[in-house]
Amino acid sequence: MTTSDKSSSMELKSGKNELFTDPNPDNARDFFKNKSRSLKSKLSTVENVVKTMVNDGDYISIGGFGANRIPTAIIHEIVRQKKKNLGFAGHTSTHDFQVLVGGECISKCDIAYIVGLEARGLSANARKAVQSGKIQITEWTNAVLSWRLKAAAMGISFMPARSMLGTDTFKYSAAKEIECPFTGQKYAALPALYPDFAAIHVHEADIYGNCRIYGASVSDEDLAKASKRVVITAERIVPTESFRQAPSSTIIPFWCVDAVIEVPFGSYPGNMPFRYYSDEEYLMSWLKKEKNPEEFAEFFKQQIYDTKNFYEYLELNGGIEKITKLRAIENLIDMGEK
Amino acid sequence: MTTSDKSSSMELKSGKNELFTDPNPDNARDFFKNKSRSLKSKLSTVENVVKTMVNDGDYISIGGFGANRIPTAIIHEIVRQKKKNLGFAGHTSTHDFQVLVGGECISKCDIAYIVGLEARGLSANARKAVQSGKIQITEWTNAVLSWRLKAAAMGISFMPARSMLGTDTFKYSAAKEIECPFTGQKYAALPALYPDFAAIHVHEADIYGNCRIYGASVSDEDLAKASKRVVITAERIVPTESFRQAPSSTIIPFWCVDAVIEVPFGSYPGNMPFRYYSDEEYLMSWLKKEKNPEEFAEFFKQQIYDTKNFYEYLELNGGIEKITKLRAIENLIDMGEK
Amino acid sequence: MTDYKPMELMICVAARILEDNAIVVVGTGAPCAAAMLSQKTISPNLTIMFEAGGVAPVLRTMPISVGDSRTTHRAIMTSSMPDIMESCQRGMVDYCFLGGAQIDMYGNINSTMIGNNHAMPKTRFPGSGGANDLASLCHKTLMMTPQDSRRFTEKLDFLTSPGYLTGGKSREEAGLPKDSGPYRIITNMAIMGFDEESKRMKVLSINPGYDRKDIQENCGFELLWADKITDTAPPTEKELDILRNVVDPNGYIIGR
Amino acid sequence: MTDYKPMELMICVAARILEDNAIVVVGTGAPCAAAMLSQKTISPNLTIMFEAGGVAPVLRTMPISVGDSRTTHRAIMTSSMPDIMESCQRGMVDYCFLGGAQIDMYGNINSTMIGNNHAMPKTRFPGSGGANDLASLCHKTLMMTPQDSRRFTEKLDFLTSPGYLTGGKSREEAGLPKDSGPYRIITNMAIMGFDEESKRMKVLSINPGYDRKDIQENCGFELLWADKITDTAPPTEKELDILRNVVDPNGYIIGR
Repeated sequence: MTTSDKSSSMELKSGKNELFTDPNPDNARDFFKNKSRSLKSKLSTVENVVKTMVNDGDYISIGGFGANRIPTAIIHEIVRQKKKNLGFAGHTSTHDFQVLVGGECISKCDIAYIVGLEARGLSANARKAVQSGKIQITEWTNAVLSWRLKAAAMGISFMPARSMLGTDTFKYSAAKEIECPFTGQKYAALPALYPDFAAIHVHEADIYGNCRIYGASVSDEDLAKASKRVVITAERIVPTESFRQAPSSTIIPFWCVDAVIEVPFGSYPGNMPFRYYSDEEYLMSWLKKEKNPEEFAEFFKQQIYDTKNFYEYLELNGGIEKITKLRAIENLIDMGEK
Repeated sequence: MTTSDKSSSMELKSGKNELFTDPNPDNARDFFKNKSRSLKSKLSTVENVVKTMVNDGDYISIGGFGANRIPTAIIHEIVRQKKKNLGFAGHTSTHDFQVLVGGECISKCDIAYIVGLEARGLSANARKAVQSGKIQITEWTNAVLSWRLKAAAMGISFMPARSMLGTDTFKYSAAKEIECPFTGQKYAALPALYPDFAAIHVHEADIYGNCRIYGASVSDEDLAKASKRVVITAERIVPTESFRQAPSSTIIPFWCVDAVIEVPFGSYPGNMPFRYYSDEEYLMSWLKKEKNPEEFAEFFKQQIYDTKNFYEYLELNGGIEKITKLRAIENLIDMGEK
Repeated sequence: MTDYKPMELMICVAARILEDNAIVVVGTGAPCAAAMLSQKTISPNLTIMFEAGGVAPVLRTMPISVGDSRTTHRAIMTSSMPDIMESCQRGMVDYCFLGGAQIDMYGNINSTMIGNNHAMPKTRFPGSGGANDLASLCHKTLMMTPQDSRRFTEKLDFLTSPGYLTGGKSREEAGLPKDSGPYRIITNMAIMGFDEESKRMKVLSINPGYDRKDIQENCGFELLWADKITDTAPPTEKELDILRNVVDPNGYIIGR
Repeated sequence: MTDYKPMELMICVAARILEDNAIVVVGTGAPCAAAMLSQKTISPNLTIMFEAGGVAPVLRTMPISVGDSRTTHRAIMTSSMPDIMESCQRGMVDYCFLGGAQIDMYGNINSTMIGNNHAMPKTRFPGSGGANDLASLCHKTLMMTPQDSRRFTEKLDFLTSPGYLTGGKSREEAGLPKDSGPYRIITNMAIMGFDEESKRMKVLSINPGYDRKDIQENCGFELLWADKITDTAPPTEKELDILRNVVDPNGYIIGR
């Protein structure tokens, strides 16, 4: 690499923690070459998707941000089917991560934000998992994980960025310093992140996997492209015609997607922007129960292992009546109950 | 830079042509730090925008693709005001480039595609300008110019890509080969492109510069971010409320934009997706006239120098009646005239 | 046998290569006609993309521009140039089409200039546009071209878009994606592929009315020959009917 | 003079720093309250962004998450995390807020862990999230924090987000953007800035009820002092009224 004179004397550092995934774009191309591009119905079931698309040891990533627009049904089913030794992309994952930690599914984590629940406080379980060394971690940041996905989506093995430089976050990452061949500017080179499996919850999808999202997309268009296997859960399955009528609104095209499932209220207990708010009582009670391991084990069993599927889980927590209330909160509507 | 053993013996090449713009992100940050973020009306006039925002010697870039969704009014006014020695980003610019070449405004060009008019044929004038050496050129490709803009939009001085490697296109570019610090993979490093000025035509904008585009966005969201000064011409000025009602459809936010002008039918003689088709007769007659310099000079004078503004130009070429026909062609409607 | 023009044959041959459920990036003209014909014959679920951002449109009429509104008519998605090109770079795009003024034995293509002074070329052509990107990044590059010994040349004046560069492993060594490169060159006389090892152009199939001598005489470099050379099947009645009456009823492409 | 809580003072001080027509990225809690207060007092056209993608929303109620629907309520645009972070990296974002368990004299912040074994920390905190990015990329970083000598420490257990690193020119030499870094540290006792040359923390203004001794005693490293130290103006009636009745009527932030 051509380096400018002024900087050629500086030493370029490397993060010392493990890189959990292969950034090689030719290996990814080998996979994508054979990924189906067919315009066939991809409708499936939660059970079947997790059975056939998630393997022990896979590296997975969950769409949305925090407890917003999360594919809860898939996350629960990964726990129910006792998937183990998963790698995980922790870019502001909160409730989703805590469910998976409750099920002891995760053994490696690219970590940016997984211990907290934002304004709600910290997760005792997530904290314990990290503090005990049970989960092997490599440090990154939110933007860096999104750029690592973007590099993969672009088909390149790294992306330069100005985050992490000079910090311990860099030191415990797997990034490497590089210099710009034009300016000598130092960058953190971020290795492309190609997850084995991604689950994304969207507002609307068709049977082929074309998707629309309303509100912040977070990193989900890049996640859908970067991931080898992608399942979409959707609030509503809509006709393909609706995409052809408004093609500018399509955010994920069908050839990125391997399976589609209609899961109404599928982000519960999280927030679904413009549809229903998060169930704050539920999330706070979850956090509270985490502080008492026995109580939590019983609660977790009741909520996940003892519910057959997401419908039973919704019913257990208040069903349509609860969702109706959360819809009113979302839309800042006073329901006249006072 | 850490290089893998297998590749460290290979020589890394550099393109030998001139890099017309500064890729340094700190210099760009100095500019962007002081760029106005205020939510004030930015309505202006074509004449005033070109007078105050375009300087001789500036590097400019035009939105859209080919003769589709182009800001014709601004392009004409640049010619009328006799701006000189402009640098130009030629990523499939066709009619827009040929107008500027007709006005002898351009002296440097990052070239990917400017000589042809796609299925319509080649431009004699554009060809002559390049063959004569009058315009200094550096070779790139369409994707590479879009990635150079993306690097600038991202605030980094280069982007790795797998285009151009091994070719004369690379040799006559200003790219540099680099190696991935993780895989040893060779890439073309593409220097960030920060234009001084960009003009983009959109379907809808508000008075602050928030924009919506229907159909292919080409590179325009990145162009709006990468450019120091941005003017938007819009088919329609719409209330800001319409953006707040559908914020997922905003493609360019107000703080990227310095001026806004309502220019109905503003892409004429080009195509405006979902609104009106290109005037193929006009474009073909332009190409034909280019073959005869005297005839072209007269035509160019009549069309541009002798028209006071874009309204006069539209009237000269058929006004509302012509546009109505082009709307029917766009929408594949038989107007019953047969 | 129905009478047909060379361009009609080339389009039919290209259309047969594009298998169902593949993704192809096309431009205007013959490649677009080939993709449309393929959709209407063997590959109803062929996904067509345009580099300006049009994805899976319903092509009712032929686009004039890679970015005009025909490329997004009833599209599944309207996207951006970087998005399309990144899909190619990621390995999701199977086919692309290239054109050019010169091609060499390794499938390298010149669409930039004739002459030996880049700053003042004798003749300037459109240049790369997105051609270099597509040739670099898609899995399989196709070309339809009339064949003559000036166009099929020993040495390009300018290497715009990469084929197999200097042959052998040179393409991969330059950093280009493995498992990519020129796949078929479709001329009025023959269909060529490329030798697995040397990466030199190799005749696979001979079009009706031509023989080995014609093909070699109209090529400026020495061609290789497949062990078994097949006869190119002429256009069928059905192909010609759809091509002439549905794909290009105005004869924009096939009328030339 | 109206009675007020330390948190209320800190929010008012932060709100006064955010000038009109600036862009600020905020999270949940006090920073969001400060930005909302600023909009409702001196800076009606302050643009507020959230790192998950919310741009210029009308904040009717306080978000619980940086990505929840309050951050996009009547927003001008809903975007993505890379888009927001790239705007920061490009230099379009003026202010951000950080929090943390430890801060040192150069404004470096630890929000990751306590202990000396990264693989098995004594206490794990939330970590960077987007904090390292914002601290690296925005022009001016603000922090609101209670002040004590454990939190204001000589040596961080972990440097999560960059301040001026080891002072002097070290931040720029590490590759971080010039003209960026910690701008103001707002505590219950004082407002600190940073020395131009050494980049060490420097007291600029003392809050009502505190003196130099309090401030130094509640700081684990030696503070610098500006030539002219001002008195921090207490919250005005108007500020408190808006903060208590409009911004945070439920006391989520200021009630603590």
